[in-house]
Amino acid sequence: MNAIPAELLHIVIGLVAVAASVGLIGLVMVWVERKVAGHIQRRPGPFEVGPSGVLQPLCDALKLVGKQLFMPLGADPILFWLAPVLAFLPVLLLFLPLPVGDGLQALDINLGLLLILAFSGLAVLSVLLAGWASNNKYGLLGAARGVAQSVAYEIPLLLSVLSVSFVAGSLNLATVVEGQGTWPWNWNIMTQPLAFLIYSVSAFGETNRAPFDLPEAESELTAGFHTEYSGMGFGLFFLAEYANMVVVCAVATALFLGGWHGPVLPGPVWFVLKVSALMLLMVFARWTFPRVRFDQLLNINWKWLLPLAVANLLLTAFFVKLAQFA
Amino acid sequence: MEALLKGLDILYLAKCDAAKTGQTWQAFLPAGSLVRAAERLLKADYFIEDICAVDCVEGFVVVYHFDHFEAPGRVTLRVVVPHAAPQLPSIAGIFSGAEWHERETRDFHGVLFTGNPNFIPLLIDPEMADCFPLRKEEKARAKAKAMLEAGEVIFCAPAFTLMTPDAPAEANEPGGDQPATA
Amino acid sequence: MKEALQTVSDLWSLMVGLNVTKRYFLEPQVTVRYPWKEVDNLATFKGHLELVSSKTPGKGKCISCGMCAMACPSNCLTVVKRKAPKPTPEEEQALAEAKAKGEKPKDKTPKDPEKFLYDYTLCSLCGTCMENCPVGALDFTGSAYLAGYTREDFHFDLVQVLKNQAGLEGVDETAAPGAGQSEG
Amino acid sequence: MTRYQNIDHLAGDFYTQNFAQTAAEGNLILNLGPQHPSTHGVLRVVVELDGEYIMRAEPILGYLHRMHEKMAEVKTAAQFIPNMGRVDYGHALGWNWAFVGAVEKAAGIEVPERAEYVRVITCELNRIASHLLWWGAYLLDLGAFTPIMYAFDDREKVLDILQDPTGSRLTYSYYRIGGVAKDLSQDCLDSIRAFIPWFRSRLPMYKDLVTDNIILRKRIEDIGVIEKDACRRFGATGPVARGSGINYDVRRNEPYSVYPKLDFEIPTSERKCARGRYDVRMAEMEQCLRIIEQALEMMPEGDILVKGAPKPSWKVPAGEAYFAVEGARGKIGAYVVSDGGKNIYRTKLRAPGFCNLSLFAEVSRGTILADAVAILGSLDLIIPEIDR
Repeated sequence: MNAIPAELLHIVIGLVAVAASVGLIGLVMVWVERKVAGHIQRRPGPFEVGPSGVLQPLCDALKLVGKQLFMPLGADPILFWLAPVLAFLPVLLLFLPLPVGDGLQALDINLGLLLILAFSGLAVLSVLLAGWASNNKYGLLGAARGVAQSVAYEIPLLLSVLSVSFVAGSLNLATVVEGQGTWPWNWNIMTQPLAFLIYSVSAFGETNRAPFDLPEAESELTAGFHTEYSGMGFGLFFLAEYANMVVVCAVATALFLGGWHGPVLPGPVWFVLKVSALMLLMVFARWTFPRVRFDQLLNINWKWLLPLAVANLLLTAFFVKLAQFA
Repeated sequence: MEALLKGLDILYLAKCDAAKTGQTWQAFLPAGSLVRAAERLLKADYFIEDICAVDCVEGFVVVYHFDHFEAPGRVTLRVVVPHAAPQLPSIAGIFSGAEWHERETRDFHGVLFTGNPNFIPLLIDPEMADCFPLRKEEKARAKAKAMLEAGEVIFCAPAFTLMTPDAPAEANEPGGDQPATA
Repeated sequence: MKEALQTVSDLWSLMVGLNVTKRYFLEPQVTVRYPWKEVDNLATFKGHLELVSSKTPGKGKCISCGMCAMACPSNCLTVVKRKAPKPTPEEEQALAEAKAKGEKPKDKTPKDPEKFLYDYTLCSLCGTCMENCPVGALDFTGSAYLAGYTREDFHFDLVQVLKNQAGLEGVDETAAPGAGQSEG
Repeated sequence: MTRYQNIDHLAGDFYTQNFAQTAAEGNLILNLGPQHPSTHGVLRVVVELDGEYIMRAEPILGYLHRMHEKMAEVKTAAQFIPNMGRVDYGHALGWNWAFVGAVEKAAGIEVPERAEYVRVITCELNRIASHLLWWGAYLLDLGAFTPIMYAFDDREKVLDILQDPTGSRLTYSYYRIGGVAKDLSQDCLDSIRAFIPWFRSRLPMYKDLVTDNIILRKRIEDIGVIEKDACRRFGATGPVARGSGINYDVRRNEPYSVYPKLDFEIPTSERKCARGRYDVRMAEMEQCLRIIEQALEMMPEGDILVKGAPKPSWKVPAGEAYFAVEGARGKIGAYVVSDGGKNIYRTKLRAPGFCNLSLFAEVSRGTILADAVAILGSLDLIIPEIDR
């Protein structure tokens, strides 16, 4: 009787914290991305609103909220508006099982990893609905690409994650983190470098980030699946993209980079630092590389990542079993 | 060039001074032998440069420019079509790039090319494609021989008088200067 | 084996690319933040036209010959010549005398233009007018920042512009006839 | 469909309907453009798609058509020069030269030697600017955002140099019949001399950032293969032809000006694909530097405009002339027919992009949409030049 309300309270507080932080992260990430892109391209990026333009994303968000929501002729009104909501809502759930610090976790369940993988799979549905419902040829092409890409890249992602959880013996992210140590050589990346590589590449594919941003490849498909969205419809897709980025980086940190472990500084700081470093890498990649072609994208997945991931998983399983016997 | 066009029904063939007008050969053809001439030029590895029309007193002089990648020297083929029925066979079947040039010529001068695979307006809005902006008014037209280089005549069909200098009596008419000879 | 090496070098090319962007990320920016700073190469820029001022402030070198207007490819210049001033009785008499002697009457009309209308919306800044001006009365300004709200903002009377520059706004130009002539 | 009124426009305009007539059942007709991020302005390509495969493509022109050839008939020769700067904003000086050269040829005007060198130097600088513009825009097509910023940063230097003699930064009208409008100042010469080694030092960065990048190489290799025969049939010239292994450059094969005196190479590539055209353009930038270097050394003192240069009211003597120059996109031709009247009787402008683009329908058949964009970009299209 006593235990259940405490659990519920934990989840509610967690949800509120997550919702607030997703919004904040979205705004911060927009600013960081634009600023980094600017500096890479030898220009200042936003600098007009607030010190160094930090308030620019807030203004943009206000502008997006204030814009007319526009639906094209012949679009399916229900699906059309369901899609952006569906893109954004699951992302909130993804944040729940993330262990930010020791014991700092919104939802401490032993299938946390599974929850993340399951709900991130919903993103593909929103892409499909958005492209289909907007009655736009570019949208349709983008949706078709998006589905094929997400479905394909989920598999190596899953396999690489699995091989880590084999080693840790748990699907709870907190347990996986606890299994690692303070120093880099105690992290899972040392035992599972291949899994980390596969995970990183798949993460680009899963989050539709350049160079794998084919569903929205603007030089081919103008804006792909969200061509017809204006105002907050587009804003939600945008926010979901950044939130997804945070999730994959946070999962990578927890699985491979020792999570909250680190010398001197408190755990959550280390966690945020590691996530930020990974996100910075993603931003850099976007502003450096050209986009791959669609068939190449699938080739990379089916011909390289998948066999490697399977091999890695089998080897890991073999060694784990061997260690058990020994 | 003589060998190249041998056996074809041509009206006028002349060697020109490239330094002066930028062309090495020129030939007037009847509309009937245009396609076969183009075929031979393609076989001789010529490439198409452009097609345009010049609105003269005698009709539209449709000018085809060809050049060669390995042995440069511009060859100009000309066909005169009457103002009343400006019609020509298309060479788009041989030089595929001619399709667009022919469509452009239709847009500007209203010269029709029969056999062009996609003969719709190219540069001008289809709703106003019948204005033919480069057609000149009757009195603004000049004589072809006054403007076009005569060159060093190799062959001239007896019935072909377009390029023969005017009789002295007519030489004084405005714009009827003696054409430059190479 | 060779293929494996190739793959590694291919992947390495991505790292090299990242290194380039990292380098520029750390380098100073090149943007000139416009309203606060301006670019420094406007000296050679051709902005809109203006009349070259003669030694008399507010007076141009222009002699209203109209060569520029004739040369202009886009007809954006209109030179309005001054009307001949109404001759005084003495002048009229002198004129009649001169005519009687068979001399050509001397034109007393001031040569500087009444108006020099310039439609900047049509101008292509080719410089043909300047090249054809016999007295070098036209020049480009270095102004790159001309802006306006309506089309009419770009229709100038260059004579008036010149006067404004010299701070002679509102000065009655007919008050000092012949000033332009003396400049020759 | 009673829910919607006024949906006639969904059937498409004249061109879409004409195109759709022959489309196979179940294929998707897609209009790329006239407003599309990778059609560089207002080109429109109607494609018939089966999945992402292009069954058929038809470029539709005319959205930027200004009838320059008619304008040439209502202006005198000297007055038409400003138009030439606006035909192709990428390589405006090439067009300046083509028209001016054709008129000079028709009138038999000899250009002073210094003017020829000034023309060579400015034209080659403009070519570098044009190639940089293409390079940045092409990578934007391929999804890389940063190179265009670096390219424009460098291009800015070229524009600064060209601004000195021409006064403009994009639509130059600098050449005159019989010479050029203004001599290169000492400042300008100094900055060109400084620019050459500086730009050479930039080229390795381009290679590191882009040319060597595996993603880029995979994107542009073996797509858009153009055979020599196709170049002949369509009249493709410039880097498109040279990327297909045809060693043809107007500067060498139909020499004009002082180019025969200069020592430079014509880069060609046997790859025939988009990579070949890419390589040719990148190599050409180096050759441009070489040409400029030599021209600076060899440039004599003297006039920059022939004595008694044609005034605006000057009439071109009766006759015809065809003059071609090597533009950044290929052979720019100007064909001038004059009856000795006030205005030129007929001016035909041969736009290299026009011929190069006509290849697209054939080359793009059977490729996927992303490749079509990569091919379109590799042809280096400047729409105002194609539509004229």
